[in-house]
Amino acid sequence: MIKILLFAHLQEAVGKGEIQLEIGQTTVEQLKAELQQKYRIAGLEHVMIAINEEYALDNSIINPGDTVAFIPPVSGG
Amino acid sequence: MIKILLFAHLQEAVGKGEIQLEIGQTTVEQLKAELQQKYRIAGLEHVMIAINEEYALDNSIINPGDTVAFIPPVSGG
Amino acid sequence: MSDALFEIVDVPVRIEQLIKKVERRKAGAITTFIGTVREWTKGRRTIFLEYQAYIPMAIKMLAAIGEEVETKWPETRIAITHRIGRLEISEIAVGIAVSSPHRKAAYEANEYAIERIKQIVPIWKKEHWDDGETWIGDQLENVPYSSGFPSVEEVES
Amino acid sequence: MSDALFEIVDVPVRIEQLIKKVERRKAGAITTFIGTVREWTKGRRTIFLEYQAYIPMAIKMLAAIGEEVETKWPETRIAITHRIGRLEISEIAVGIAVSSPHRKAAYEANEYAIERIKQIVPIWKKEHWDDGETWIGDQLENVPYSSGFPSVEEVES
Repeated sequence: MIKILLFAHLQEAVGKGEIQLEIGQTTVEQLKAELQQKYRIAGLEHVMIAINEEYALDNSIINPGDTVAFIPPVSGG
Repeated sequence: MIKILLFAHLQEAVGKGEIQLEIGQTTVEQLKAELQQKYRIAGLEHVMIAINEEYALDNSIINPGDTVAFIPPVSGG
Repeated sequence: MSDALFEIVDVPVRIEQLIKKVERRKAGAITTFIGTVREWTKGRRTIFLEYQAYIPMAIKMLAAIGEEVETKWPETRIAITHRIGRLEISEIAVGIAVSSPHRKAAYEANEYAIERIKQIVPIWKKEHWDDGETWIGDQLENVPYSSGFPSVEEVES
Repeated sequence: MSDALFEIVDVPVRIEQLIKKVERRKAGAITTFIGTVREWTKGRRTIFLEYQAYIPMAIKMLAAIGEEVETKWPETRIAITHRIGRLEISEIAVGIAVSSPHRKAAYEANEYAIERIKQIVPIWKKEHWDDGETWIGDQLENVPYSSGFPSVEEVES
């Protein structure tokens, strides 16, 4: 199982800030594709992924137990 | 009569912050020379002059009634 | 606000408290940057803002910016507090304080920090206008990204 | 401290009070510069400082810098307070606050103001070291003047 965190417009689009997914080892790219299909979220290509609070690349490996955050373009400051 | 204001090391060199001089119309250059001689102050070439709170040039005219400030290199901030 | 140098808070940012965190006897200059909620943006009126953060990661990223700063400008010390939740016009969203023996580094490091915050810290702003609301994406004024976001290479550089 | 934008005071400089003077609903950025008394300068230890000013002219010159700033960066507002008298280590000698709709101008205008203060405002600093004391002349770090002082042409430019 992996824990997925959603923020800003993604959180509103999906209707919640946290999702539990029952999947095995995967990659950032695969996970993005899965979520894009499942929740019909547009514009995920501009969304960064953090695995366990560290920015990740498209081919980074996600293991069961990881926390994966979907990080839309930030606008703090 | 003109009023002369002295600051920082000039004030300490002369021993007071204010001098009244009984002279008629003069120029910045002449006044500097006069004070240099009278009080034996060194380094007046690095000192700016303000007439009535405005920076002046060497050939600026000083009239009786003016307040003339001797302004050593500043070090505020 | 606590004593921590890098904080996400949901209470007003106190600038004098922030300054205290970076004061040192060897510092001769302290710069602060205060980002406030502006009423007008490109002709559109903001009623209030709402900030959301991925808090633990945001704090880590603020600390990472602190490390970058203290590497680039060795004698500086920096503290950053970002507020989240609802903010009214003129309230402080972010405060950055940098102390340094000399002023040049204090200005440069401070400006660098706010640019980096806008690049890598997971915080989002929702604008509430009088005619609608929206989450704001990339709002960098000076750094153009073709994707609207820095690449990981840039983030990790 | 009063409500005046440009002040010479003989009491502690309060930064939050200074910031209040430049806050505006259209400002999104406020920068402050705080010049504090540094303990060590080039290996020499300062015990305390003493500042003297030609007060009426110093206030006029601060206001002149304010006009320069608001001409060069049209949407900014600036406030400056300089303290005189005896100051201990870490106390604030000068505070500068600049507000602006955008941050770039707030940084630039602020840095410009401190440079100008060091050029044209009739204020003098006496260093009291553990082994002596002296009035400090030109201490500009970045702007070399052959005479140790800006010419009137530069002052009036």
